[in-house]
Amino acid sequence: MNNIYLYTIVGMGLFTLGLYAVIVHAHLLRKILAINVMGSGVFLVLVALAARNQGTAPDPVPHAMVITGIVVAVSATALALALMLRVRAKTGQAELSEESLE
Amino acid sequence: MEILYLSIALFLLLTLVAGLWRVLQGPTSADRMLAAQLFGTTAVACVLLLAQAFEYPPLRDVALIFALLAAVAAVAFIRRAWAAEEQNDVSD
Amino acid sequence: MTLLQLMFDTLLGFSLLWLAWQALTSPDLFRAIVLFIAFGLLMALTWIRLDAPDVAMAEASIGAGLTGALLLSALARLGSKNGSRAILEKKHQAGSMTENTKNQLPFRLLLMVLLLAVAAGLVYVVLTLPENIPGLGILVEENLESSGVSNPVTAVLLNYRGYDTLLELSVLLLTLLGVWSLGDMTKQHESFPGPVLSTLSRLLVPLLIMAAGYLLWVGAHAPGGAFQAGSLLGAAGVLLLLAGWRPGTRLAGLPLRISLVLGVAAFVAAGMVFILLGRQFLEYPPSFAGVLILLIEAAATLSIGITLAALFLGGRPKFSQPKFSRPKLNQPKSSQPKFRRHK
Amino acid sequence: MLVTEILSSLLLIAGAIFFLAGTVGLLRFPDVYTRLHALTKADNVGLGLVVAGLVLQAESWTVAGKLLLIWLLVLLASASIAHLVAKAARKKGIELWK
Repeated sequence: MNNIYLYTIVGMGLFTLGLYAVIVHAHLLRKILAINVMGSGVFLVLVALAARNQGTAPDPVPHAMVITGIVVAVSATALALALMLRVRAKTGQAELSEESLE
Repeated sequence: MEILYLSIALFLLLTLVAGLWRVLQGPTSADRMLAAQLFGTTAVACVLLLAQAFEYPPLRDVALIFALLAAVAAVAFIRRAWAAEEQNDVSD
Repeated sequence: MTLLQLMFDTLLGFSLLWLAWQALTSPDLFRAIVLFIAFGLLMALTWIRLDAPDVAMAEASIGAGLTGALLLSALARLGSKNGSRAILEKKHQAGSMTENTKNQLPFRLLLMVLLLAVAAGLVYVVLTLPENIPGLGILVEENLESSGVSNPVTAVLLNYRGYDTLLELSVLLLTLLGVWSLGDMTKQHESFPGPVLSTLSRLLVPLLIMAAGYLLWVGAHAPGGAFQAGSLLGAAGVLLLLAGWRPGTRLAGLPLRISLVLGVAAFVAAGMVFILLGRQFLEYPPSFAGVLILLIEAAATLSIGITLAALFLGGRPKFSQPKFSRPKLNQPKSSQPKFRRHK
Repeated sequence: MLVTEILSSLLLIAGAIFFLAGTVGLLRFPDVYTRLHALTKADNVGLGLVVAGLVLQAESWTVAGKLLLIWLLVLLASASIAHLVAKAARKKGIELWK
């Protein structure tokens, strides 16, 4: 089916977009969003490929992995947000500046 | 009938994408959040139509979850994000 | 019919990419978050199109609901410290980024080339994957009868790959420990929730809990299960927290901790009992498997829900706060000292 | 074609038109209050008509009940959110369009 490959390519596009944004943006909240987008891309590729055998039900193993992945992603996001707020409390900003990299 | 269900689902997806313009445009955060609220309702209708078109009842449970959670993000907006903006306005 | 489906898929795919791009480049952080919520909604529609209703349920409750609430609440805390300077900063930064782009043009070009190489590599690998290999789907189907449930996804999660699920529950617990180790929960200045919000939460929270129970039950034979049910419970908790409810001293101590570890504990206990009976860790006898899976799932649902709600709180709950000592919603308005009324 | 099929098609199309009207209102109306007005029409009536159209096709009473429950839940959520947003907007001093 064509739409399987359509979604696979969209998934890889999301991954690449997210990777670009993680590297380019300095603001931590934006980095967190970007990592979530990357994760969604990976999930999309996994689930799309699980459905590529025609005529049979999709493979349930990747589905199970993605479900737990979604729950783990949201908890990791919560931890990242808490870390971001901590960075903000300590340094007064939620961005990685040039100085803090040195 | 399946063709009608699918066409309406496609049409609803189109209206959703058109509504994104309001999210981009604003001008206030309430406008953006209201657009997201409309997307939630549109998604519910879309999922129900897909459930009927593919004759796959479990999708109605997905719509049920959407409907149950329609309020959560918007309540977080009103109670937290917008309230914080308000405080900023007062302090300025 | 197929043409309509193709149009639907194409529109959905392009909207996903466009939304992600807009969310990641928009100068205003609030706008980025709303776009990200819309992205979660469309992801849930995508899972439906890919014939993965279990995943769609998880995404509908988490991607479109909980993540949005988490991000909005974090943004509020980010903005509330230094007034609206944070928001101005963002706009300033977006403005100065164009200058940076000019300075760092060679760097950006190099990055683009490297990313294109990554994308091309990914496309090459995926498109050259062998077609029509059976995968694990057939194995799952053949052994479904001895797993105790008839929904293959639940069978994979709770039976065949129980190790994964056990470790994922542990990851959930670890992130909460991480958040708690970063400090106590911050005091939020909250206004009185008002009659509409408290009515809404009073109507929705019992329904959310019922729906969680329903998903837990149908998970054995239809799409649903512990993770979806747990995230609904988590949403119920978040709604309560947003409506001004706080765990009181009695709840926030031992009962909270026990319910947080219940999922992992039930899983490990079930595994250990069968080791003593001469089986492998997490290997269930087919005759008990159905009941056992339901019990473990019930414990896991509770733990997942409470962990997610506790993560939303953003810090270790404080015990010695007399203000929150009576965790009751249905007090008359006049005797409610815990909310500051905004004028 | 059966009478119920024609009726439910008409209801579905009417629902789609309300969603369109809601989106047009969201895009074209001048301020947050008028946009709220447009939005609640799409939420309540649009989804209501779609649900009514699907209820006519429902295979059992449980399915019809679930569809109605979904509609009621969305009604509850959208009515409360509309109220809360409008109240908060008034408090923040966003002015009414004249």
